[in-house]
Amino acid sequence: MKRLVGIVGVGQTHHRSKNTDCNGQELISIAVKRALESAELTMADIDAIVIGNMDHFESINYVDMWSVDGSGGYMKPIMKVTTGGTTGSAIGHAGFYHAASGLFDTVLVIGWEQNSESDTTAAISTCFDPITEREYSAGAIGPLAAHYTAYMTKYGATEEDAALVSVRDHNNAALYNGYAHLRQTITVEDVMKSAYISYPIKLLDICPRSDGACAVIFASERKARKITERPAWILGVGDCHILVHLADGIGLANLPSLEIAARQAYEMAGITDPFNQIDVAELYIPASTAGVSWMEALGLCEEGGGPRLIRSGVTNMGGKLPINPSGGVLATNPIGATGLLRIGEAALQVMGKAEKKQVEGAKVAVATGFGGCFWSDITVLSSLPRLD
Amino acid sequence: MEQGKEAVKPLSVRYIADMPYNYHAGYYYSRFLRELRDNKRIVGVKCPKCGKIYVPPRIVCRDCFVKMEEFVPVSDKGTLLAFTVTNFAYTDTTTGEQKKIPFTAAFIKLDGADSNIVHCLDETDEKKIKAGMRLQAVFSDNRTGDYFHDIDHFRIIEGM
Amino acid sequence: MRRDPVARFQLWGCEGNEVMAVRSEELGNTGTLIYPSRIRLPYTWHVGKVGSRFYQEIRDNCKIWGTKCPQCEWVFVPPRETCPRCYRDMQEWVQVSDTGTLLTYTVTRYSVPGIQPQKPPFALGVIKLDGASTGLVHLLGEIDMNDISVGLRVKAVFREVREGNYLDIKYFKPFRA
Amino acid sequence: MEKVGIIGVAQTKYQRYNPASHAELAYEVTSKALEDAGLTIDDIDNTVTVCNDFWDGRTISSMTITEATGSHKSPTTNVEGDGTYGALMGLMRILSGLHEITLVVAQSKISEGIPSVITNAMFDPIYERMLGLDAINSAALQMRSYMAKYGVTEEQCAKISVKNHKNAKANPYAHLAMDITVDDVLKSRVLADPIKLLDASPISDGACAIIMARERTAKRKHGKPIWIKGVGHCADAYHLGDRDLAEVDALASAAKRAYSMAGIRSPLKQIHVAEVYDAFSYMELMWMEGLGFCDRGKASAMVDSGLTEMNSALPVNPSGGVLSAHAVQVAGLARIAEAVLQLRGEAGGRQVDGASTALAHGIEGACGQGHCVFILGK
Repeated sequence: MKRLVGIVGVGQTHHRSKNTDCNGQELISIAVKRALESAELTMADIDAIVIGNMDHFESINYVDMWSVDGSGGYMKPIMKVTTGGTTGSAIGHAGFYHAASGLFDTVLVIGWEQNSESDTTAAISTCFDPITEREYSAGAIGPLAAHYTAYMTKYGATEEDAALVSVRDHNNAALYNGYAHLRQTITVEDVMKSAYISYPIKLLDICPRSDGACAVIFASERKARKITERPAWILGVGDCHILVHLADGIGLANLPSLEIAARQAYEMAGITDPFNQIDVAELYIPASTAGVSWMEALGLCEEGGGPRLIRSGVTNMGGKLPINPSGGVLATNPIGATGLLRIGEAALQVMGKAEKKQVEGAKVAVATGFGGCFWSDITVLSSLPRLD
Repeated sequence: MEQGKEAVKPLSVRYIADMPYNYHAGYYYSRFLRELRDNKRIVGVKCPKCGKIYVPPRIVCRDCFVKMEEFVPVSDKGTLLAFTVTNFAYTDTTTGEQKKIPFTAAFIKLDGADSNIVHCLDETDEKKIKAGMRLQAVFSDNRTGDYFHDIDHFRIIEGM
Repeated sequence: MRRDPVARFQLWGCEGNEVMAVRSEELGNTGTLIYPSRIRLPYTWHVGKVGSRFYQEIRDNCKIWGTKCPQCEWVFVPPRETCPRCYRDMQEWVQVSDTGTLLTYTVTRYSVPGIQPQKPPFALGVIKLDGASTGLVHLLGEIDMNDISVGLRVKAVFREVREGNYLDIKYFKPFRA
Repeated sequence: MEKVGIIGVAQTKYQRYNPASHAELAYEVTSKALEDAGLTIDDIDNTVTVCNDFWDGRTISSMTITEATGSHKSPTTNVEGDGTYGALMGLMRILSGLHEITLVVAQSKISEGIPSVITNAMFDPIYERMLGLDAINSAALQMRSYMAKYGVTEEQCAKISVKNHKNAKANPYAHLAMDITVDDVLKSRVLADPIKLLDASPISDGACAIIMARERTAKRKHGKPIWIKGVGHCADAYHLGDRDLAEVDALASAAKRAYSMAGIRSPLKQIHVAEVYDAFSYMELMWMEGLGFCDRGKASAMVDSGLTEMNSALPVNPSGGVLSAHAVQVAGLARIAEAVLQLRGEAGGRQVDGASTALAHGIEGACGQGHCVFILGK
């Protein structure tokens, strides 16, 4: 890393299935005010803003301009970045680049979505090619299901393994995260009994859709050190947007984009032994099945080792490498904010500010984003400015 | 109005956003669609470097980043890679009405192609569908140049 | 499996759909196709507490209210929860007049199906209501399109049946004190 | 700021109804820009695309051009806004020290959709959207406000249109190159008064790509890198009624930032050519004021004196500007590409002699709510 950038503030709304109390701009302002408060800053301290969401979920064009009332962007530099499901992580990276460029010292990054304002499935179906895909494409569930079916056959994974992931994340949300959308504890049996959406994926295996916003403040090294004693330093970023035709994602043995993105970020951060060097992970897993099979793309286990890792319980709270203490995406999914929540939650962990969901002594965290057409983003954060 | 005392019932504003688009098929899709319409033939495009055949055709090879210009026919038969039976209703964005369900989205690898396509099956009973099944395109009689109409659906080849 | 076997594709040079006629003289003989489609989706936007109170007062009492910033003391109409200029919470509600001054205006003379509130020509203006610091964009009515001018005094005309939305104010009309 | 150079630029010809698809347009400019820079796709270590889900009629619109720009091969992001914002993102990625060479691609097929419907979606759905506002009638509100505050006439605005369409005749990429008179403009069909057909920009399909590189790499890879000297962006208030529509404070703030970076104290003297986002004729006047080429309200007098014509003190939009080719999203990036051609001395018939410092400008949102300003130099 040429220039060190740290996260100094994180704020989020209480995520809900339907937020009728406030309009989009007000929703955004709740997250922004909480982020400012957490960093003990005011809007006057903010030098630039990055915002992101999915346009057709709220049908608002030029959200960077529209959001000014809520984002505080009046007479400030503001820009919009959007890349689908990876929007949240992409705006996090954009915030990082703003500060790392040396052009801006303190950068506010906002991800948000009011999913209840539209028919999310219909809106997302418009991401498929209008001429050769859209008619019969209702989302990524089919390819995800096919992927896990193949994974089960190849490596002896089971539906129960996925259920374990679902239980872990839902229960973390219920027990530790007051902001989470779904906050009910569940059992493996509950998951197994829930209806199939697309074999082997069941209702309790997939993420909800939520209304919510998240704001994260990035700062240059000099500023970050002034603002807080313990910023969450960004040690590595990676992204890989590998495919564009949904059908081409079929039959992938793993998630190659995550493997490539992780390689970039780990190299930058100096991570050579992910399982032992990473203390906590906030992963964007759209379905619990991915929580089993994508572990190896992150280098957390050997090929086919996902089920072993999940069954051993090391990814549970109190284990060696807790994953999704916040409850992750399976509990909370305001799409444009989802990836940023992963970065924000990971930052809180290494800042030691995660409260009930705190992983004791967490020094290194990773956060991922997933979306588009099997695209991945990844961020490595740490309480240390470098890993030696 | 007494400040802060009056109960406010949150209102909402509803309406239908309706945005027409004349999507341009471009040179590559147009060739693909005309072959379907005029000759009941499925064509792909071949990379001059790695030899991969992409269906539907597109301008550049994903791996080699070279322009592809050689159109080649592929089979109307293929293998089912994955499928989803969609049972939940959502809005058909092309009409604003509810989509007719159930339908089976199928991801298919045509014989001779190196990339996959999306279409539908004429079977919506999940128990009767299995990845790996052999499929064949069923063309409409009255073809208009619309992929999802000119190939009406894929049928499961019996005896597989 | 398509519902309707409609001719969705047209050759360049043929008529497009009803709103976008393709002009044949601009097209070469390329054999490329166009695919008329649309993104048509219902939306329900949440107005929020502050906006709902604004609409409720117009709907129930034909009164227009704004919120006032404790710092810059601007009165915003429509009201906001947070001052866009100072980013301070605004708790003070201030009633503004239903009369005001026209800051600028235009008469829209082209028609766009689906988005316009009435058949063109129709007049739009930015009105600074007496007591407000901001302008309110709205329709102008009961006025000769050639007689509109900047600085004109106008007054809100409310709809008979009001539903709690922006068009509960039918339009602003010229007004002499 | 560390030096970053632009080493490749490419544009398509702008036209209504380009039969090529989004991806085909994007591939055309990507391959041309690579050729211009003397690079292959493997030299590019990151990509910024500029796609908008409304204009492109597709959610995650960047997906449409991912493969065509090669952005699946290296780290990438998508900026949804004007092309200048995409270029700024590209610049920041290099300045971070993590990337060497950035490709920035914007493409637009405006003729696929209905611009008024798409720009109507800029306005707040719970408030003004119901009034049928779009890019044209909102701009008309601004033009009237500007004329009323500063006594600017429709004739003075029309002169911009005459100048830019004439300049376009020397630009092979331009969509509308023509000789027209002030009278033609004044007599053209009224869209939303005071805006008439010839005050407005056309609907254009097209694409633009630029390649930028860190100093060392830029010098090694290219004979004539054009350096980015300064950049600034800024947004005004959202609701039209919250703004004084006749004023250009956000642009002035963006320009101030870019100028201070580039060491520009007297813009009129130090900048030799400006490419500004004139979506409507009057905008060029307002933007000149915001950019500090003259005092507020004085741009019309400057235009009356012919100062912004070709072969004058400050030629504005030698390319014909956005009035002569308006591919939304692309237009700001095209301003940068044109500025680069000017500084390289490769602008052909539209070349401004001896230009060594140029300005490129993009806008975002309704009535120029947001602005992005680039200063480029040899």
